[in-house]
Amino acid sequence: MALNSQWVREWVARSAQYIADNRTELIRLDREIGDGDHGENMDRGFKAVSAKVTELPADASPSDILKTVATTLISTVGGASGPLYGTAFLKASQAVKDEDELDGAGIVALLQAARDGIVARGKAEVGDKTMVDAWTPAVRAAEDALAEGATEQQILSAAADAAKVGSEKTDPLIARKGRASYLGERAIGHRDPGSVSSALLLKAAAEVSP
Amino acid sequence: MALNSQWVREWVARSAQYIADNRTELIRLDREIGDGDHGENMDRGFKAVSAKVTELPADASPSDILKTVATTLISTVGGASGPLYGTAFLKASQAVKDEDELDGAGIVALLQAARDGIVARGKAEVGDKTMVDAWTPAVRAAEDALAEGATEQQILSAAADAAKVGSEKTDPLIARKGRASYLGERAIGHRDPGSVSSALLLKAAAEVSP
Amino acid sequence: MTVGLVVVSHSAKIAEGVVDLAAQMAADVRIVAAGGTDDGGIGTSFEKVQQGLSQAESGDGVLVLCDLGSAVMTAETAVEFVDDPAAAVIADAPLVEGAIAAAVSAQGGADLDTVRAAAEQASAPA
Amino acid sequence: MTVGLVVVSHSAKIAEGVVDLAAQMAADVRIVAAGGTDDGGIGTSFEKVQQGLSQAESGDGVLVLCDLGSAVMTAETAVEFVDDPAAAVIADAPLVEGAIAAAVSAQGGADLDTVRAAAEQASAPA
Ligand SMILES: Nc1ncnc2c1ncn2[C@@H]1O[C@H](COP(=O)(O)OP(=O)(O)O)[C@@H](O)[C@H]1O
Ligand SMILES: Nc1ncnc2c1ncn2[C@@H]1O[C@H](COP(=O)(O)OP(=O)(O)O)[C@@H](O)[C@H]1O
Ligand SMILES: [Mg+2]
Ligand SMILES: [Mg+2]
Ligand SMILES: [Mg+2]
Ligand SMILES: [Mg+2]
Repeated sequence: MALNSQWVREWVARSAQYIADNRTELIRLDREIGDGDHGENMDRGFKAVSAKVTELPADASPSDILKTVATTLISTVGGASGPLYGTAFLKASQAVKDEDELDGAGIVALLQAARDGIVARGKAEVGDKTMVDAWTPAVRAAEDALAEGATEQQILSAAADAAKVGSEKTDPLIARKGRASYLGERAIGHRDPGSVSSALLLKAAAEVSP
Repeated sequence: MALNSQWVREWVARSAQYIADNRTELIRLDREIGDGDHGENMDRGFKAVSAKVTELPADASPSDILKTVATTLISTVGGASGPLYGTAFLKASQAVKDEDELDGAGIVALLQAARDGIVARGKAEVGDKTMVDAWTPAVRAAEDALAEGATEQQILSAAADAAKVGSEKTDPLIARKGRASYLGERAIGHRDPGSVSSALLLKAAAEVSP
Repeated sequence: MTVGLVVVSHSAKIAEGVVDLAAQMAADVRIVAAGGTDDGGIGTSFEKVQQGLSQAESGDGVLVLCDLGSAVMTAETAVEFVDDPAAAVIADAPLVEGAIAAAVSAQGGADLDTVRAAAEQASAPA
Repeated sequence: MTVGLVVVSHSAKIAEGVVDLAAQMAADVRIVAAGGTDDGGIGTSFEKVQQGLSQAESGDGVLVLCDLGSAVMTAETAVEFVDDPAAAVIADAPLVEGAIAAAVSAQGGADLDTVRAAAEQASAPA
């Protein structure tokens, strides 16, 4: 079933909830290999996003809502994840411009644009122990699912599952981008916090998909 | 006539006076190619030096007095000239250790040690548009005067005159050390403030020499 | 006028201190601090950077100096939102040393490319 | 314990901000600010650096980071007055970037040479 602006609104709300629920865990992870603020940054950002999206007119398009998510995250997160997720949602918003309903191809285009936005902003590659390690497998899984004729819900579930696996695979890596890159080998054995928050966002997207 | 601790005390007092008299001029010069504080730095330093030297016991040796000058300048100047002049007077103090009276050779040793201290601290060479451009010709002139059998007073006068000429010769130079080195060709046409204060100190030394 | 500077740091204190220091040798250059989060914490603020970009601009372009990778990303995002993105460039330079070198260069009337090069040639303290 | 750090800047604000920033990623490292003149102006203070050297020392040595050439000279002078000058070394590194890299390295238990190398390899923001 094609996804409309109602889905985007619910995605936002569920994301905000998951981020709030995992605030402490994201802080703990970022304390191990960063500065310990990822949970705080994301929770502040998504609380602001929830408030802003609620204020949008009832007929706001998916693109409009995604753009509000983008600009709010850019303005409120205060860490690397702000411009990264902000750019992701901005590119996603541009990718679905003028569409009221997103079919499978639209969903894949949205996810690709988000991932490309993160890569354009942060210049990280797969294996650099960043959120890209969640997004790139997620996009690949979504592309594969689309090619196999999956439903929108199945595409998003495939993406969410792949993001979670991708995030877990950051454990043994040395970081080559972001603050964790200062730690060298000491980053080994710790999961990248941004990949965990990314997996949560994609899980929310799948779960609220009708 | 050999110089004793009375000469060192008078040198300090006259230096403090010349620095105070030229405070505005040193500020003006440093404003052209630096941060504008050289007059303030030197005046604060030499006012503190004067006070400290007055407090020394009457039997303080030349070396003792020079050491007080050194540590006071190091502690109070607050700019590059603090560690530079501080090191100069510290090395000078060590060079005349255990001497109550300085003959021509002692004066030359004092000046050499001071110059070597500045060079060791700041790693500038002649032509880099720094106080070394005053000190190195001064030391050479003092060495020549000593070799020609000059009196202590004549040695110090030769040094003072050479320092003044050396300072004037910094006008056309590009700076390769200190803040003025940021200015590139824009430093041309301006006199190095540290070379001017150095020439004042050496002028004071000569004038108070009996 | 001259090229302007924006100093983007995770710390408001660092950004303000760099402005104080750089201004000493560049009285006529617009140097704007954009440090810390909106509520004064450690982090970067898109709004502060955006305001910095407009305050530092006097017609000859703006050079942006940053402290950490996330400051660079915030600055890049802000530059993309500017009317004329070519008028604002981000230096690949250390924050304090780059800002001082850039400020002195701008004070001398250099253009944006030259000011940027001055910042990028600065490495350790001179 | 760990190698300690002294942050020598012409600005008290810069030194304090660098300490705040570096401490975020190095909770167990002694990082001491030595910024500004004794009366709070722009410049360096021999006393502040000297105190910083003794406060940052916990037995494994101290790395000193500086902003400008005159800060380096003040720091060198202070190091020469220390009981064991070999226990304090001055990094040839940019102030903010070097301090963060050094702090993280010290936090990991690296020795003075390694911490110094971490600082000196830092250049522009990472
Ligand atoms: N250059 C980059 N490219 C992609 N992701 C990055 C990059 N730098 C940092 N990240 C992501 O950002 C996360 C940290 O976010 P956050 O803690 O909010 O920012 P900060 O590091 O500024 O405190 C990291 O876990 C990583 O996933
Ligand atoms: N590396 C150096 N070697 C020798 N002299 C130097 C060096 N750096 C600076 N100076 C001298 O110091 C003078 C500036 O002193 P001052 O204004 O008190 O310090 P600052 O530059 O820290 O404000 C310069 O004019 C120059 O003569
Ligand atoms: Mg963080
Ligand atoms: Mg942070
Ligand atoms: Mg000065
Ligand atoms: Mg100064």
